[in-house]
Amino acid sequence: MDSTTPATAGGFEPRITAFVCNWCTYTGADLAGTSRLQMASNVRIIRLPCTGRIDPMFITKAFERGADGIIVSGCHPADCHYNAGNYHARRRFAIFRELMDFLGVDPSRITFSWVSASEGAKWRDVVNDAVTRVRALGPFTAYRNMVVVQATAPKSSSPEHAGEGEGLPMQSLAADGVAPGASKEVTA
Amino acid sequence: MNVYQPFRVRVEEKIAETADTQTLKLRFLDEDVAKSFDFKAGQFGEYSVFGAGECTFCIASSPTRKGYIECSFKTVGKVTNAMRDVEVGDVMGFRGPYGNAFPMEKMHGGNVVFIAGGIGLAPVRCVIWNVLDERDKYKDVTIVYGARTVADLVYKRELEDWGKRPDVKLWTTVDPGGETPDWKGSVGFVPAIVEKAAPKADNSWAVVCGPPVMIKYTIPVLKKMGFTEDRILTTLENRMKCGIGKCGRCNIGPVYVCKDGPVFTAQEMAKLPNEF
Amino acid sequence: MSTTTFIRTGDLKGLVADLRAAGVGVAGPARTSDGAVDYRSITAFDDVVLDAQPRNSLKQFFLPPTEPLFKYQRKGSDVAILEISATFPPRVIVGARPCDAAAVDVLDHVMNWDYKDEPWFGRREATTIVTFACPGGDRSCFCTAVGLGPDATRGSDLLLVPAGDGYYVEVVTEKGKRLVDAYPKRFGAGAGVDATLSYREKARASVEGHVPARPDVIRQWVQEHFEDPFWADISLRCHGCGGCAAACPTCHCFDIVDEPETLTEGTRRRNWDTCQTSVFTAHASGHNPRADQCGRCRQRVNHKFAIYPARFNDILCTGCGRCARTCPAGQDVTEILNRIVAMATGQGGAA
Amino acid sequence: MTELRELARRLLSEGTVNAVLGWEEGPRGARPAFVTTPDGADRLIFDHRCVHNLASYLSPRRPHLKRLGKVAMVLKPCDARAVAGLIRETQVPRENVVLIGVRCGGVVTDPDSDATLSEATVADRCRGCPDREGKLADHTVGTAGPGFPGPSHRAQKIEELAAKPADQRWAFWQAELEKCVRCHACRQVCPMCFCDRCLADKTQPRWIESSPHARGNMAWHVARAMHLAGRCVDCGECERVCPQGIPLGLITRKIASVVAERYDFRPSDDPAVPAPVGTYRMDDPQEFIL
Repeated sequence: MDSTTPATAGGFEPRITAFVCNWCTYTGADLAGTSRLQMASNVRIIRLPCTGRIDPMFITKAFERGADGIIVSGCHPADCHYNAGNYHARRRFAIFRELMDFLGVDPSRITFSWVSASEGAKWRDVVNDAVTRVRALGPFTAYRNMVVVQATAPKSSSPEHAGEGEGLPMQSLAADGVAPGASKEVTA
Repeated sequence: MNVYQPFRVRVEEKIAETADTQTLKLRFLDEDVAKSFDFKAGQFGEYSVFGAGECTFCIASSPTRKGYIECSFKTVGKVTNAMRDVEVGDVMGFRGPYGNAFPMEKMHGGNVVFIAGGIGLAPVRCVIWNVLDERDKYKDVTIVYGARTVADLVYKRELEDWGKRPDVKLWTTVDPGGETPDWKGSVGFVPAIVEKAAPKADNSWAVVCGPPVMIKYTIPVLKKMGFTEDRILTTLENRMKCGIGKCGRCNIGPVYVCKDGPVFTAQEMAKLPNEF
Repeated sequence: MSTTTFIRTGDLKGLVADLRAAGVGVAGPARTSDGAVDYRSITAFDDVVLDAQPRNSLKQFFLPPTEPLFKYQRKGSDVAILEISATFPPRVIVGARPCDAAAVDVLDHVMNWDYKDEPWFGRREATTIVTFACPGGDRSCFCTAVGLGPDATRGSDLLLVPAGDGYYVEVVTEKGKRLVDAYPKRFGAGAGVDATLSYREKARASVEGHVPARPDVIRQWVQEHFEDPFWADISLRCHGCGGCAAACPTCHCFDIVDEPETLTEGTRRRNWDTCQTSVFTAHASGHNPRADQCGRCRQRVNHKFAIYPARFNDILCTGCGRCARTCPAGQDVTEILNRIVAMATGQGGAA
Repeated sequence: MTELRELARRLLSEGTVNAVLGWEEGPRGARPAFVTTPDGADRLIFDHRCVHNLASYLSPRRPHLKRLGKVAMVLKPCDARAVAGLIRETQVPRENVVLIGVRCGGVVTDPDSDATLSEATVADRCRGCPDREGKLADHTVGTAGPGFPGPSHRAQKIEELAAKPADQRWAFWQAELEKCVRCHACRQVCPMCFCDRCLADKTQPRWIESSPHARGNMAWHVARAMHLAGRCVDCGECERVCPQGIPLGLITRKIASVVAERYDFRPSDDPAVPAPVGTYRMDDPQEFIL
């Protein structure tokens, strides 16, 4: 992933990371592919053994590194290869979703679904819906840009410094003329 | 440019010493730095893999060999794992040299005994090559090196070279049970082999480095032979971040390992509290 | 520098306005949204709150909790290093406390120990510290025990002491003089030093006697009692959080970490760190030379009152008392120092 | 107080325990005390300034406290929920600790406060607290005031925040989280943060950026909230100890209310009730899953 958001001539194209279970959704996505179903190409799939293996930290890390939206998908209830992984995941993500909402992250950036190995068409719909929704929300720069460091080009090339400029979104310090060095000041 | 910004170095050679120990040969990218870079035997540096972080090792090559540096490390943590994965041609970072050094000038005209265990040979190797490259400045050179098993011996090719030299007395040993059928060296713990090697203590210096337990049992042996504590030298390591006395991490009691060390005499060591 | 002058309160307000108009950043102790007082950026002198010790210290103005050291960019096997500027816009801190100003000066030693820490000194040089003599502290204050006082000038460029309808001004440094010279209309004749004496005495009386002014006794005892059961005793209540170190104006230990932002680029940063956590000294191998809280509590006292004095002939503590105020478990540095002095002088032992 | 001291003295002199964990008068108000001799029992106090949740000291990640040997702990009814949590999650064997319950009618927020306990000064978590004594205790001493009615200010603040548009909540938390300097006091003092090695200290991989910038702080507080889901006993220690004044209790309490609504779990002093995250029901609601 590079730091810029893929932009096509048509405008913003969201980048979506999908964390899927190996047994159901991954196979279902595979089926969608082999069935030549048409769907948005914005999704990068990360295959995991089970939805029970998907730590909420995977999602924050994906947002950190540039994802605009997330899909978490696995086996339907009662279908888990490990019997109960999806039940545990269900509780965990119910809480996680409420937490993100409370912190101000639009929950519609995160899609949860059960897609079985035979549901290629459902996977297509989940992907297309997620892409449409996130495209409407726009890039999630607010998350990854919580830290922006400005640096100069490699030495030799430029004697001019752009300033330390930790462009923290909340800081009004640079405007105040206070060195960004004190950017941890409370500006609330 | 601030003091925390490293020089860029290119990996020129990558040698697997043992299953979990590597040596990297690093050459400075900047010609001027390559020419002017100088260090003393025993000094250390901060090696970095960009994206993984920095790690502290002694410089394992000799200051008599210019233009490059080498480091040997065991893969244990995040940075050393990343260092294991670098490829020849990759660019890494290096800051240094930092810390004090072995008193090479003082050792001129004396006998030198090198005693090392496991990866502890890395800092000693720097001094060994320094001595061997200026061989006429020193008298008898004895090397006692041990590892747990034959497979754990590092710098095997150099051990072979040193063993062939008439002006070096080399003892290699492995712990009992660690020998292979064709092992020609000794079998036994390092302190016992030092006793067997019986280097003379008169006008001699001992350079000791290895696991704490080896050092603990070797120093009494040396003292019994007549080595005085101020002529037994060792090099310590502690967790460091800055390497230049600021980050406050490497204190052992009042001592900053990065500034007062890493080289200490047994006399200085005896005064340190048990915090390393 | 021993010049003195005077500034009326109205002119002080005007000075802050002048500075801001000139594009100079101004910071001072001001109220935060949660009701506390922090040193923070201010827009007018009226924001300044002088009757409470700020919750944070001045440390973060010179050593921010996190700061980038440089950025790196990979291109294939090659890596480019992108520098971060060490030049900083000018700023004035108005309303510093003497203990906080002194702390910055204390830290200059280590920040310049053989290697000059450019970001630190870049900010130091860009910053003028206008200190207000302290009105007096609470029972955790002990600046007089470490060679300072409520009207100490150390680390300050100007020291202001309330007198009459304004402030008696001691010009402490060249930098302070430059500030006075730049705004000559704001400074002028007024009450003399005599008018400040009762203020100073009252303030001093409020902090004196909380800890005996015996730094040498403390230093010697700490140096000689590395293994004393006292350390285990005081460490019992310690949670091993870094609250004390975060609040401390002189705790300066830091970590250096790489933070990848993408697969090819990232930032090397330095972040505040604290000797109170177990990971501070833990080796990657799992070995930890400072294995339990006992050693960590000792390290903090040792570093401040023995290691730093032995190295730089200066105490790494300005007696601000923040660690005692912030400790969630009631660990109190004045109590620790009092017990050490008592033990050293044979007037008591580890309770 | 006499009853408490007498009991502590007896437990120590009879050798039932090696140490009693309670409160004492420190230089800045009430603070945790570790009494190891029968005579030391006279140091013990209990009043409305004893705000600390001493269950933190039972957490197994405090090796320096292990050498005290068997301990008795003085606990408020709310602390009993934390001890029950530690027992529930097999961090503390019940038989390893003697619990001296103190009856409690509420505490203030600041252990150094000279305020008397009143509607105006009572700690927010005590508003609406139904428990006057902990059922988990082996001994129960003292008398309790009537307690204080709810709802808590925090519950109101959570509702206010939840009613705002998402971008305003985002801005609110950005401003708060940016203050965090990652001293980890919230973690260290939390009785339910009992991991031997915290996720935030792990480097391979580093899930949580260790730098105290808003992004790293966000990851840390998300992880903390998730790990405390179904564990948090709402003792408010994290918020009390935060040197930056971040309202951490809003997050943990919000999650606690989610867990209560969805899974009918409220922290109690009954260790036999299973932890809600770590168990499941086949018919858990899943309205958010496509």
